[in-house]
Amino acid sequence: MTGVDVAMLIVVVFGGASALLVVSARNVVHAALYLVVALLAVAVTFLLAGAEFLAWTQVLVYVGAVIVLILFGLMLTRAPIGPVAKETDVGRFLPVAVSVALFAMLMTGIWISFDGVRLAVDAPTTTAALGDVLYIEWAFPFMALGFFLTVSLIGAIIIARREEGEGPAPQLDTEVAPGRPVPAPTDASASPGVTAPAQEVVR
Amino acid sequence: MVSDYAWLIPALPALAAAIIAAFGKRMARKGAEVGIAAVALALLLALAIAVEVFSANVATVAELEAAHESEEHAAGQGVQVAMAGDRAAALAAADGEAIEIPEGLEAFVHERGVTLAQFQGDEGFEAGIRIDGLVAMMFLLVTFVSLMVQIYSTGYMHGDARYTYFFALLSVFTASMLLLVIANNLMLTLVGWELVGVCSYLLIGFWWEEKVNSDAAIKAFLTTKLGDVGLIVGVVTLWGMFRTFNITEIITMVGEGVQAGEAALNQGMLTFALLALFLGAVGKSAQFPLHTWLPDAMAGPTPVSALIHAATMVTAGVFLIARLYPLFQASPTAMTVIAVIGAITLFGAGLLALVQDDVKRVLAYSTISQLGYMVAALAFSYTAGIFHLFTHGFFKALLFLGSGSLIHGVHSNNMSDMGGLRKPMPVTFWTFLIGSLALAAIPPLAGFWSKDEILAGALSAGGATGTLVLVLGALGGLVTAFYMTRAMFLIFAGEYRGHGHPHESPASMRWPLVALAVPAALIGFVNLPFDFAHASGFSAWTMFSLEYFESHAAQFVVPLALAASAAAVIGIGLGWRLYRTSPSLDEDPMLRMGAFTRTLQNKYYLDELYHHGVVRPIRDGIAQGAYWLNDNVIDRIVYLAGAGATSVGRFTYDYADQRGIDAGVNGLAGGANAFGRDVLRKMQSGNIQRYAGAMFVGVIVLAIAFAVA
Amino acid sequence: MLAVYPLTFAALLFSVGAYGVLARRNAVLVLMSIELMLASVTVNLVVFGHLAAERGDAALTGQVFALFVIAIGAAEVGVGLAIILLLFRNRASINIDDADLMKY
Amino acid sequence: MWEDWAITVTVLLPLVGAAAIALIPKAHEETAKPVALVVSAAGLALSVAIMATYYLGGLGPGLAFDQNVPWITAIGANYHVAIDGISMPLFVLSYLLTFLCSIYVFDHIEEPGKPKAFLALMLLLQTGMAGTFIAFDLILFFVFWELVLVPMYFMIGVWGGPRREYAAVKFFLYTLFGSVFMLVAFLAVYFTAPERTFDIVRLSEFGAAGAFSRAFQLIAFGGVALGFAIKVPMWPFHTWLPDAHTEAPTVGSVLLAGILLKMGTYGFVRIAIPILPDGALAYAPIIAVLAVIAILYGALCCLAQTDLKRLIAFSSVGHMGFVMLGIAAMTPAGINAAIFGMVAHGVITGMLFFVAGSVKERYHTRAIADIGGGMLQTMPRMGAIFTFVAIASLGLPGLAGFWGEVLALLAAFSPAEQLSAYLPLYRTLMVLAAVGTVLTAGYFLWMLQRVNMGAAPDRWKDAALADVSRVELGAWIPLLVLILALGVLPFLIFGMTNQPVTDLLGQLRLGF
Amino acid sequence: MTDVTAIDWFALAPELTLLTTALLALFVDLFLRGDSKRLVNPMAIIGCVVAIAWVAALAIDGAPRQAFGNMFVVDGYALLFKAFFLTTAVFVLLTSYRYFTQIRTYQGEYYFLLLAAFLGMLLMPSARDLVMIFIALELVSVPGFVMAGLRKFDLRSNEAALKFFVFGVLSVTILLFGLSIVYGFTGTTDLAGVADALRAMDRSALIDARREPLLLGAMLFVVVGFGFKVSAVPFHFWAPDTYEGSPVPVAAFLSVASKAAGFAGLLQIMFVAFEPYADVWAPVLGVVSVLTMTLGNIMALQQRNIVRLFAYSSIAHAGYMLLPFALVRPGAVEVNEQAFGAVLIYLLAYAVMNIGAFAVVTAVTEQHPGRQVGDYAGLGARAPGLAAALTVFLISLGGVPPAVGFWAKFFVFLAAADAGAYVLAGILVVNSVIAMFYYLAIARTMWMDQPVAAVPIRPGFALNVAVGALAIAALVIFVVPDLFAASAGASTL
Repeated sequence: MTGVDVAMLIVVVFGGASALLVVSARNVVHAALYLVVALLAVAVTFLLAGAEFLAWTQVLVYVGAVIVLILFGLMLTRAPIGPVAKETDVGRFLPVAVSVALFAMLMTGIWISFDGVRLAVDAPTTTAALGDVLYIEWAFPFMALGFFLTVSLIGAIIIARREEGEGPAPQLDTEVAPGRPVPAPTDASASPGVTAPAQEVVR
Repeated sequence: MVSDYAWLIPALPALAAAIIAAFGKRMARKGAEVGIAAVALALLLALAIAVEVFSANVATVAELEAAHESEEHAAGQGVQVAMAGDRAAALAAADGEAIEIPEGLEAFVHERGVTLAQFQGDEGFEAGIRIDGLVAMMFLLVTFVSLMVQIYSTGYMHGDARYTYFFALLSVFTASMLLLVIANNLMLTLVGWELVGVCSYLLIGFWWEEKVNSDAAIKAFLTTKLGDVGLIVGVVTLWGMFRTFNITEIITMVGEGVQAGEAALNQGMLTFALLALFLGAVGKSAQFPLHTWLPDAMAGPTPVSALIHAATMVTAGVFLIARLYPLFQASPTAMTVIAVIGAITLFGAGLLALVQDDVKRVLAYSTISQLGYMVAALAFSYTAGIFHLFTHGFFKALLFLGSGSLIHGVHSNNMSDMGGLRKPMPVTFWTFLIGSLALAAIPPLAGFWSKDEILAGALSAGGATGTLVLVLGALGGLVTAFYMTRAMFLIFAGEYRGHGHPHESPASMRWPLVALAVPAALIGFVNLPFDFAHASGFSAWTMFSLEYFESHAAQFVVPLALAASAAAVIGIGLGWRLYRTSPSLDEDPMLRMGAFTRTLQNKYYLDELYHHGVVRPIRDGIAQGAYWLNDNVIDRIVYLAGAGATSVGRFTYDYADQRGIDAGVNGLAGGANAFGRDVLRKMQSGNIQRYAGAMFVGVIVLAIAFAVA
Repeated sequence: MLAVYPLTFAALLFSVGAYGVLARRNAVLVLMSIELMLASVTVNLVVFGHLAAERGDAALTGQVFALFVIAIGAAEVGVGLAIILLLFRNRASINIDDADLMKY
Repeated sequence: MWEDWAITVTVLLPLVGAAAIALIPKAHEETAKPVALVVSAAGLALSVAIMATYYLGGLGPGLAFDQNVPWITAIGANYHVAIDGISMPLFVLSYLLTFLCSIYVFDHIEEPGKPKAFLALMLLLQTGMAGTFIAFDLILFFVFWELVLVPMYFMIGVWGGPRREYAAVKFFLYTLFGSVFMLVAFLAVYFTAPERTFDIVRLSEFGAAGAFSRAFQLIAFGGVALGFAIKVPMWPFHTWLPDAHTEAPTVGSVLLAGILLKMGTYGFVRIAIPILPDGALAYAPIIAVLAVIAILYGALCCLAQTDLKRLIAFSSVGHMGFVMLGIAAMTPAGINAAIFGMVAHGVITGMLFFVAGSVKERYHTRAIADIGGGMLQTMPRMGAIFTFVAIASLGLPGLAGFWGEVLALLAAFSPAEQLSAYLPLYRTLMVLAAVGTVLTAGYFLWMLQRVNMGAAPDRWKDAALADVSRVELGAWIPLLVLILALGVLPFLIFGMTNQPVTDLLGQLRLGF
Repeated sequence: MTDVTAIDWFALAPELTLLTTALLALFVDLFLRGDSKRLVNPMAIIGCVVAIAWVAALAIDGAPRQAFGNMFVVDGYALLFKAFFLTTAVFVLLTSYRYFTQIRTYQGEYYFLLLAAFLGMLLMPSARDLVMIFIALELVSVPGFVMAGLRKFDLRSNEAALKFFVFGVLSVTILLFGLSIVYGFTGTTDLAGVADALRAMDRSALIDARREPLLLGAMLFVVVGFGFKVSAVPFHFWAPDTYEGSPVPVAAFLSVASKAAGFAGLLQIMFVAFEPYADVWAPVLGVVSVLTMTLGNIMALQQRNIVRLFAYSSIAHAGYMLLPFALVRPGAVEVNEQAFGAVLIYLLAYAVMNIGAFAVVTAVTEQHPGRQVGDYAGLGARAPGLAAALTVFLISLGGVPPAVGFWAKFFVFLAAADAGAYVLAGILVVNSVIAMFYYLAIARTMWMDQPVAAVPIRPGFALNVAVGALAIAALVIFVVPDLFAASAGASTL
């Protein structure tokens, strides 16, 4: 067992534990913070596997951006930041059973197939090498990815943006009792000749 | 040759029917004139053909005689002439030992045909005619009686709402009957046979406003149709055996088969076919036990009864047996059955006539009885059977027309409403008397000759069946004479018991009576030997083969004739004694004989048996059951198919409440529906996490499946 | 380093993430759980990329793949949060099991 | 050349007509009637011209008007159409009946009217019916076969009686169910044949040459037969029929009885027997038994009916039993009997449904008890026609119904030599079938008694019911004449069918 | 590795056209106000038509082309799907025109998202690499999440988007996990390379592939990912809810285009990459197929909401389309080609009839937002053209002549029978018959019931064109099935 192995085991333990905490924390903000730890553990794994660039990307993108986004999301939705009384109405049995079964299955497979296989991490991959591959061999997917990110951005904006002028008026959240659906309006196309103000009336 | 134009005989009335149907209502006499003219023309043709056949056959017989005589001279050997009806001799003749027929000498047969359609390679249906003595005889009878009946009907049916229709139907019937007669193949015979049946149905139900009439019509049709099953089966079986419908060919092949012996001829199959055919005859000719339709058929107009249910159609069965006589000869079993059935019928029906009040029913039972005579006669002697058919046709038509005249005069069918009619209806009385005496077989009227022929045949046949027919036939003669005497007295003697004033019928009805009375009285003489040697006229005229003619020479047995006449006279005397005073209904001795009367009045309970034992169970029992089965079992099986246990409950629900559709015609869908509603809907809960859970469970299950696979 | 270790880590993240998806009511937490699962994918890819390189296959495919996954995962989070936000505006709840207007 | 396009044009003409009718604006909906009349008249004229060319031009007795072009190349299915003596009578009959129906609808369309839609459906139906009889490719056959489902479904479902929706769905799904089995069997044949083809002529050659193993034929014939049997319908697959017939509008009933049922029996003759002769021989006794059950059973069910149209519907079960009995004999006589029976039943039962429809229209009821008898008084001509047709239907010689029945009996007495092991069975069945004719006569006569005869109830006496109208006469006279003509001149049909049928069975080396 | 720097612009022309159109839509929308925003729709249609023209040009050119190595391949298969997707796009756009004109929100953005999703679809059949397939899949899915939620004021639409999103992301994650493991075993993401590697593993002494549960599990995960996309049971739960909540044209898009994209990818992966393992996964897909069709039909029987009904019906159809996957055998080229062709034909036919049905639903929804089956009562009297067309579509969906759906089922059935999978064929048949119940029920209510309202329905030009063209197509292609059948044969892998 080399030092890398030991490091990896520590990562597994810490990462795994924080992952468990993510899904079991009563407080959502705590959960988000545990997620940071878990994702950092992933980044460390990348480092150990010699994927340096990827490790930093992971840190920047996830720990830097995604977590912040999530925290913003939590705040914007004014989620009960304190502990949650009831976790789920599915009950615990099914999630636990599924999770355990999945883990067992995967581990069995992994042990059968990769027992004893070693990763020889001689030197970390250089960013330059990665760049070469990325921009030559994978140029087309990369461009497609770029377009995809654009689409996602626009999509997210469309969905998240409050209405102004077009369509129904903005929602007044406070008027709606939590957990109760707002009475669904009739389909907008229901009244062909009727213009937008009329729909406000419906609201 | 006139016979070339024989096809015109059925064609003329058929044409007439078409013309009447199309233009009848606009004609001066509403179509009656067309029908009468056509049948009159047909009668003329029939006469010509009769003459042609008669002269040809007589010449042939003369030639045969000459040949025998020269043979006799050459060999110095006597010709063995068999006793009439001696079957042993007939068989010997078939063996060709006793009689030698010179080459080329045959009974008159004229046959022509065209292929109607082929249905299996070259095999097909044929439309053809066969003219021989039997056909010529039937032609004469049918056309003559039909002519008389049509003329009579112009008076009898005068003023009826459906006068034209009546004449059209009569013409159709005449055409069909003539088609049945003229056919050279069994399929065409079958066609004519069914057609006359339907005409009979339509004519019995002519006054369909009354349910009784349509009931009678249906009964008649269905009963005869039951017999027709036999006919069809018989025809089909014969076709299966010989691959032809042609009567001549079948007869030839059977003849060859008999010659070749047992192996060549499937005797069992032949007997089956013949019995089946005989079943047809039993239905059509109203033999026991299918005779019950005929008395009911009297619901039709009386001219119809005269034509169809006395003279012509009901004799079709007899005709059929005669037509295929060589076949029947080849099957002793069939002959025995025929004899027994005929004997039962002739006596049983005669008894039934004793207790009737309706004059037409008396005649109807008498007809059945006489048909029994004919059938029984055919078991022993071809000539006797058809001779009685011939004479009976005339005098029974006469009697029926006479009864029609009575009904027309007193507006009632019942003899209890008559009495004392001799004075007001003299023509009717005299002609009716002639008819009655002829029926009672009083010499020298027509009935005497033919009935004597029958008894002589039975006597010479001997054996159990011969004896049975002889005894019952003789007793039947007594009964016949008795019930006719009873009828005569009840109708014509004593005081008038009915309403209104009885009156004689118009001329159009009287003259046919007279015209029929003549042959009723005299026609019997046609069978007198024409050359005073061996041959007698009728049997030579109508012979189907020289061999048969030779071996069945007419025989006049004097003691038998005397005995038969004595029986008739006893019957008349008995009748005279009991009915001289023309008693009213409640004094009628025949109706005061307890169980005997009751049995007869209930017609041996056969109608009850058929109605409650056959018709109602089928129509109201089995049919309803079958339909119930259809709706509730077979149709429901579809529901059940595939539904399995889960849908059983649903099925009962649907069963109670016939809506069915939403549950699905197909139980498959019904069951699936229930399953979907109860189980699967729960899964589609709307909860994402349940969905995801189900998905993961699915993955795991599939993974396990993978691992196992 | 034994390949089994990082792979175990990946399996663990994946299973735990699956639990989170199934068990947590809060939609944001569900999203976070999915991110855990995505992270497990990247771990796998990097490890297998190394194994592939050792076998002589194209060296960096695994890492490139992982990079794509990270990028796309991030974008999905954005879209997902937008949807959650929208739902919250209309219902004032981000409990995922409240979203059951449509069923059967 | 005429021979090249005649059939295609004739079959597609009604389709074009249907499209044309569909395009008529709603305001001029009534013009759909003359248009349909012209189209169907043209179709009839073309079909008669085909028949005339075939027989007068010496094209027979084999296949003529043969046209074979590739259609679905992926599976080698061709657009193969042709006609021969077996198809001819049914082909022409389908055009005749459609033509008469288009006359009849001039003043008889059931609620809710809509002549445009009705006539378009009718013409669509015509294409399907006619196409079935001239298709010589299994897939093409199947397509035409299924084509009739949809228009008939709507005819029943929209214009039908009170339980129309139930009847329509039942009809649709039941027959669909059957045809699925048929298709399966077709494909099985396709895969098993020495050469992958759907061509009926080629497959028949294979069948005659014994290219299909007996075990295979047993299975395949079962599938094919199930599909056909449901359409026929053979007992016990008949339960869709009474409902469909009863609820369908008059024209629907006429076409259903007149043509649609024949598609099943035609399928037996054209496809099942030639391609799978051993299977047919193995199943023949079973078919014969079922056929005779149908005869007796149909008659018994008729006896129990209180509904006029339902009674006629059940009578179809019995009559088609005779047809199937003929087919089960596997001899030329039997097949000829079957084809004659099909035509005769088409003409007679079609006519019966016409009359029943007109009666229902006047009395506003189908219940025999409500009619109450006396139709001969209230409507003498209608009563007379009804009597005539009913008597024709019970198989009176001299009318169309007779030859098919009697020849079927004849055939059943002497089935093919290969069936001689079952000779006693067949002969027993023959006798039972003959007994069936008595029951048939029974229910028809009782029906006539209850509808036609007796005194009319007062409510109908006073109702001043209109007797047969001119339109009705126009639609009916051809059928009445045909009933008589076929009865007197059986050559009209046998002349067409005998040669091809004898050749067909001769090819299979069946002894008879 | 081929020279990836040389770019064949001709090969990329359809995609570039669509990309330009999408961006243009977004851009133009900024400058349009009010009613004139609807003009984006015809513009998008023109873009699609131009793209179709490019595809046609490529097809006429005929030469197989590549750009960026295996990332983008243009061959018969790709072109067929591109033409198919673009045509679908045209019809979805036609269907959307009136609906979104009246919704009045985010028209430009909607068209952008729609075209973006279609761009992803165009990439899908050209991709011969797992990564590229994955990206294309995401490009199809993510705009879908947004479009499903476009009726932002409608809670149902919000929920639809959420469910779709959660399910979509989750299943993509599972897919990715699977792909990562596949990559781990094969060392490549190239489809053909994967197949080669898998074949080579059989002979490999190091790892006995037949005993690799992890690899099998990975394949299963891949199936899950695509199973979500094509809404196969048990990954289908999102579909009815999402369809119900989405705008109707989006439901049409999801049920046809997005599903077809899933199949385009699944076909590549299963028939090409995983072919050597077909003997293992084919039975599993067979089970999935049977479950999918049966469950879809049974659930559809229950529905009173027409969109949900069609949702379940489309699940059932996915089951039919999955059936040929169960027929694949390693190395049995002929059988596989037939199965492949059967899927293609089914997809084409399915698109025609299902978009048509949704187009009619869109038209009716305008007056009956409740979207109940009962709303269709008497449609034959109110809108005979629509009703007739819907009848054609229903008959087609039911697989009965005279409509194209018959051939779709026929070829699947033929493939199954040819491969000897009689049980599957039988289940297919039974399911077809069950399906007729609910299709007929709609037809029945349209023609045989009394109208719920007297107002005629006038769906407008664009919808009329779409409905009419699709109905005629459904009938014409029934008569000339070679239009579909032959193309399927030509583009076999």
